[in-house]
Amino acid sequence: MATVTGGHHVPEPSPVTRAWDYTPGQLVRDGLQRLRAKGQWYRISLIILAILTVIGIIALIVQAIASGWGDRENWGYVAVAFGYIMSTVAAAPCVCVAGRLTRAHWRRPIDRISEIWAAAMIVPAILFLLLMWTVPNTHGRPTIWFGWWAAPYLWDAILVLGLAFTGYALLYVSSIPDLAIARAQIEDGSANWLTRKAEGFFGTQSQWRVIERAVAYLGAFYVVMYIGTMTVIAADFIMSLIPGYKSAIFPAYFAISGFGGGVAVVVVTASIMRLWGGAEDYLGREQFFALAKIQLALGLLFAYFIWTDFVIPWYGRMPWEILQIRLLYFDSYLWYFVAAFALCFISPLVLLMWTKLRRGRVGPFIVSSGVLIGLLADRIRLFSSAFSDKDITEDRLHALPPVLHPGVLDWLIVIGAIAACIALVMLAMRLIPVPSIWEMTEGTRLRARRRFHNVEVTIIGKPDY
Amino acid sequence: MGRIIKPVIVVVILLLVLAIPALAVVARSYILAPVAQPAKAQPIAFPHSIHVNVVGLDCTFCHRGATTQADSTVPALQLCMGCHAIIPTTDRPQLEKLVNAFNSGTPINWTRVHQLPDHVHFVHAMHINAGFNCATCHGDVASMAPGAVVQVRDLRMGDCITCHRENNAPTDCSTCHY
Amino acid sequence: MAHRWGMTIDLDLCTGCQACVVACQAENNIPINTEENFQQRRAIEWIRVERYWEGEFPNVKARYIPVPCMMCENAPCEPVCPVYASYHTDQGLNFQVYNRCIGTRYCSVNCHWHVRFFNFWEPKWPDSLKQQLNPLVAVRSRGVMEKCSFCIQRIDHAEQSAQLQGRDVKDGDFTTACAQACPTRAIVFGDLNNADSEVAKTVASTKRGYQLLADLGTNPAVVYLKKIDADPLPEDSKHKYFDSSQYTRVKETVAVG
Amino acid sequence: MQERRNLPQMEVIQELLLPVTRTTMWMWIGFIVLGTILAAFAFAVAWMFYWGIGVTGLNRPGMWGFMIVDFVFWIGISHAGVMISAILRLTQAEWRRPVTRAAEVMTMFSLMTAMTLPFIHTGRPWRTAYWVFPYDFWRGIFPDVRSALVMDPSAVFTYLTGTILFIYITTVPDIATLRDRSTGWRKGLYRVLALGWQNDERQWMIQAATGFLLAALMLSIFVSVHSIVSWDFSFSLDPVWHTSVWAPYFVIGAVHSGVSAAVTLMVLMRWMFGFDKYIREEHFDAIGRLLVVVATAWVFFFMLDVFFALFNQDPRETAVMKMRFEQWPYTLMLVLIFVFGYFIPVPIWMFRKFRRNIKLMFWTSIMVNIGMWSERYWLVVPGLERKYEWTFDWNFYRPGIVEITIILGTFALVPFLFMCFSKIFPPVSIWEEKEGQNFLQEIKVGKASIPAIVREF
Repeated sequence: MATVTGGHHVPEPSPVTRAWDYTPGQLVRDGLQRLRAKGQWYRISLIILAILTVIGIIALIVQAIASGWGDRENWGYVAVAFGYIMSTVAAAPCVCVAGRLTRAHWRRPIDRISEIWAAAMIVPAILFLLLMWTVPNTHGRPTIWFGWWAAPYLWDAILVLGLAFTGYALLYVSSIPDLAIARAQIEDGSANWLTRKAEGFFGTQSQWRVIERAVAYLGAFYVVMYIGTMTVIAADFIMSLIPGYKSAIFPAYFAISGFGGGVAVVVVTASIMRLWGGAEDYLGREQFFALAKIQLALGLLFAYFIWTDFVIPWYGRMPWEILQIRLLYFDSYLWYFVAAFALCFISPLVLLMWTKLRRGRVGPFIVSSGVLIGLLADRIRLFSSAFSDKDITEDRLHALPPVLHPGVLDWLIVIGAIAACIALVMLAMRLIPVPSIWEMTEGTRLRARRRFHNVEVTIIGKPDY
Repeated sequence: MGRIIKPVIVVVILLLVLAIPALAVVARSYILAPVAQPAKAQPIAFPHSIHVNVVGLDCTFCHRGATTQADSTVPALQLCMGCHAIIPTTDRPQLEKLVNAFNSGTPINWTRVHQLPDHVHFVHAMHINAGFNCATCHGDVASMAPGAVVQVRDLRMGDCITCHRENNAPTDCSTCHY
Repeated sequence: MAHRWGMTIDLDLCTGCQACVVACQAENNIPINTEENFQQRRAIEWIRVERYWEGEFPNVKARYIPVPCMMCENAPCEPVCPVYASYHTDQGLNFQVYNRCIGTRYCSVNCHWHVRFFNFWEPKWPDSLKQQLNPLVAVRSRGVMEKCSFCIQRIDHAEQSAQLQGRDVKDGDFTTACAQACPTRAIVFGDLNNADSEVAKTVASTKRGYQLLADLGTNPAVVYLKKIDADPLPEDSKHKYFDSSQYTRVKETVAVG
Repeated sequence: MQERRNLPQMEVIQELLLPVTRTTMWMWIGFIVLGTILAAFAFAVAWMFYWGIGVTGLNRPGMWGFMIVDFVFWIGISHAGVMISAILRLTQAEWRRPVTRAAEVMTMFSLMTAMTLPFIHTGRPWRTAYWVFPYDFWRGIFPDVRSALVMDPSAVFTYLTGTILFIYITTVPDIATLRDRSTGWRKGLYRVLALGWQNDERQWMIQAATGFLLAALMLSIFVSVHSIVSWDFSFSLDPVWHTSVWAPYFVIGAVHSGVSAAVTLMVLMRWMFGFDKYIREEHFDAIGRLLVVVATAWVFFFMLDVFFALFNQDPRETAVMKMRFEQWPYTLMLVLIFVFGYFIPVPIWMFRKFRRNIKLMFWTSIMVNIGMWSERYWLVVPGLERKYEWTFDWNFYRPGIVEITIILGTFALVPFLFMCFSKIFPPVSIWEEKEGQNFLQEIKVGKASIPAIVREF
């Protein structure tokens, strides 16, 4: 322990990310290695996921044939699957945007892991197109569209499909340099079709500038789109289907809890990559520490937003408000709520509060897995209370609507949708190097060890672009 | 030396600052309390002791409202004169004042000793009928010096509330305040 | 059984004569409302007769509605007071303790019947009127909220007299100043928990009853009886909230017996 | 790209102590002008105490007016302190250094000013003081903790206590510097306040740890304070007030106005004390970028509030919204909120060139706060004026001259107190500035030289 003038003590540089000391050549070799070699377990799990996906699709078709489009309550768990994927998979790419925006160095190995989840955006888009028919038109129900043409269908579709498209664009643009590397380095004909798309990238200064700008703007646009989409989903798929439920915080809560899910997805993916993906040199304590901090902050925000959603009707005490909190928090979905609250707030708070756990690799993984389960419970709570049988043209809730508990078919659909997402991401890892080669290379350049008085400290460059 | 004295001085100053609210409470409780006030001057030094101990009158003989209504009522001069018409006033200046006042028709402005704020409604009848003695609140008025009746009981809200709690009387605000 | 004091106001009988307002002003030591006070919207009327127009011109009707404090069961004004000045008595009255009030005015902000009044100035009476002040009611100083108390001084007096006589309060032992002054007996006051009282009977039997802003779920103790209109206006021109279609709810929400 | 120069330590100390050692002409002007306004403020408050709330423009539906709006505004301004010193400290943002002290001091004084307002706004302030300090356990009756008005002072005073502690902890090294360089009564004062600071390693460790701990603890208070202020309104049933979004919406709005006020303060310190070498364009650049994000988040919550008030098409909320959108002066305020609070400043802040233009930053930050003041008025007052369907009780609120004087007074009070503070303590943290000098490094990548910092942990 030594102090720098000013009092902040600087601990010895911990063995964070070994990849920071790699040479550029090493980084490229490593990245391409991971692109080529996929082991037996990769194949087995991909097959299992594919089977689950097929079962899910079959279940969906059976569901559609058996119940038709007419009754909304039969589609409740398709909506759950959609909402869950929207608030986990679709939120994952936002993590890299946060890192890039604050120019944090820990983000570099994480960026691709978060972006790659955009590859699965086709799943929520398809689910959305299926669900669109179950949502009533804006006539006679609360709405934020105020009689816009073709509302809500057209605008919802634009948002969800636009988000999916932006996600793919972000993933593609930010991996162009890596694909170009792959194109240049892989000569044995095993280069995949995607690398050929990066034909024109040669790394000139203007090309880099375009790439950097495009990544930054697409990322910011993705986050904005994501918040917008989540707001609209919250309004059209949940709030307007519960008579009298008018909580202006709810869309923000929906988006924030989604961010929590996104971080959790990234942490879990990073843990798996570290253990079995051959990326242990890239994903050190530094990354998990930073992600866990964000997870903790989002857990606190989860509680804060849910508390504000709860406390206002609690104080209002109007009859329909009492029914509303009974429906969402107490009577109908009490255990789903308790699970969500415990896993999305209490466990991050109680565990990640401790710097030791935050800095470790197991703590964040456990908490994040919990958050993913908690979010599923939360989405069941919200979507099934929205999709249960009631007259949505009433201006207020007059009685508690029936509870929708999941059946076997419902579970198969939910699991199938999740499996499809994971399978897509695994396939994408075949095509795009994870973690990103170019960002890591940039990172190694902007880092240095230097003697400072009598200690050695890490210096981080913050280019002022 | 300085290592010890300086912190001690700082702590003492801090304690003094923190003592201000505590002192305020103490002042409110003891120095400003009604029981701490001296006896008030009365136009006539009325001797409760003679009326109670010597003559043997009951409180309610004169304070007639006490059993039936909110006010205990101070008796009108007519009531006094019911007896005092036949009691000689020679060498008794206080009695002379009474008779003169009655004859000239000017009421006597007694100084009120037990003065509750205007927003408190105390109903004597309820308390007397619940079996309380006058002395419970007013003390042994009979043994007080002539014209020097003082308040012996705190009779502020905390006092009322304590007694109400002890006797299972209502402690609802609207019992006294409206 | 605890009392639940309540009131029925029959709008079919109300002529809008304002006798209740005057009686209340006299009984409860309410400061004199000058023209300026009215114009500044600072007049204090514990019960007020609101006049409103129903329908569109020329099919328009004048309506009267006397508005005292509703004495809500779940009063919104209560939990917002930081010092318990606005609180619930065990007789179900929503009550204001003047001496405790510090004048945050939150209760008035959260009272949707607008029956809570603030003393913007120190109340003043001309010398000639000082002797008419009711000694049983405290005069409120400036900076204090005040409101209809259902003539709590009369309630207390009646209860105490009954207790001294060793019996319970009977219906008709006393009534509020407004009900006493009402020439058409439109206002009736009594114990809703006493099934034999006039108000309880009316509430139980009427088909015209409704509560103001009943949808807020505060369960007011004041029940209005809808006006019987010989020549009703078309349904769509009626005022949505005053001519309430919710009268069937009254029986559910007002506890009778 | 950084305008930083290597400055000798002596020069840093001398220049940053300038407001303490010398009273410039601008400071004299400030003291005199603000003092005059404060005299009027004191008179107005005394007048209101003497005559009662009747001297204001409040009326029966409009029971809360200018003073409550201003209370919310100043509480909002106070959120700059933690935002800058705690959050940026925890996230190791290097550009926080010249503004932490000033922002914290602004927090402290704006909290004090803010708490004055609801206090003098009560009908019987003397009773308020009597109930609250000390609590009236004499009667066995306690305040009602269900009421937001009890939670509110608790939260605000906790925040104030925390802020004062935080300022003190972070000023101790500077006080020691002053102690070593002063004579007379000042020396005595600084000696007591410096708590025996000897600049040794252990003391630095304790100081740093305390600072971080306080920063982390204050984050939760930071969120709770403005949330509870919003609950002062949204716990009631009033249409448009009774909405769950207000808590985070108020918090983010507070950060928006608070950080803008910090920009104003930075510019003023540059102009008044000549701190050009310390408060540099790069700092405005960084804070401008932060403001773009904050302002956008604020607009998102604003939109949520408006859209979901209209969402159910509840006639009550619609009536208030209609008034807000269509009636004077709320139309004007809406325009001010949007144009001044977002559509002029944010596009300007998008450009690096403008972010580095001090004058432009000054005026945009002033603009934001005009917009934010209107926002608070727009949020608070209309809700009362159209309360439910009692058309015969609808009314307008117009502030009286007394209220306007009080509001002007609050705007004079905070800078006045800040100037008083900077006559005794350095308004820019000297030790943090020195630390920053050491932390800033450079890295060579190829031919380019890139600014770099030491990683703290």
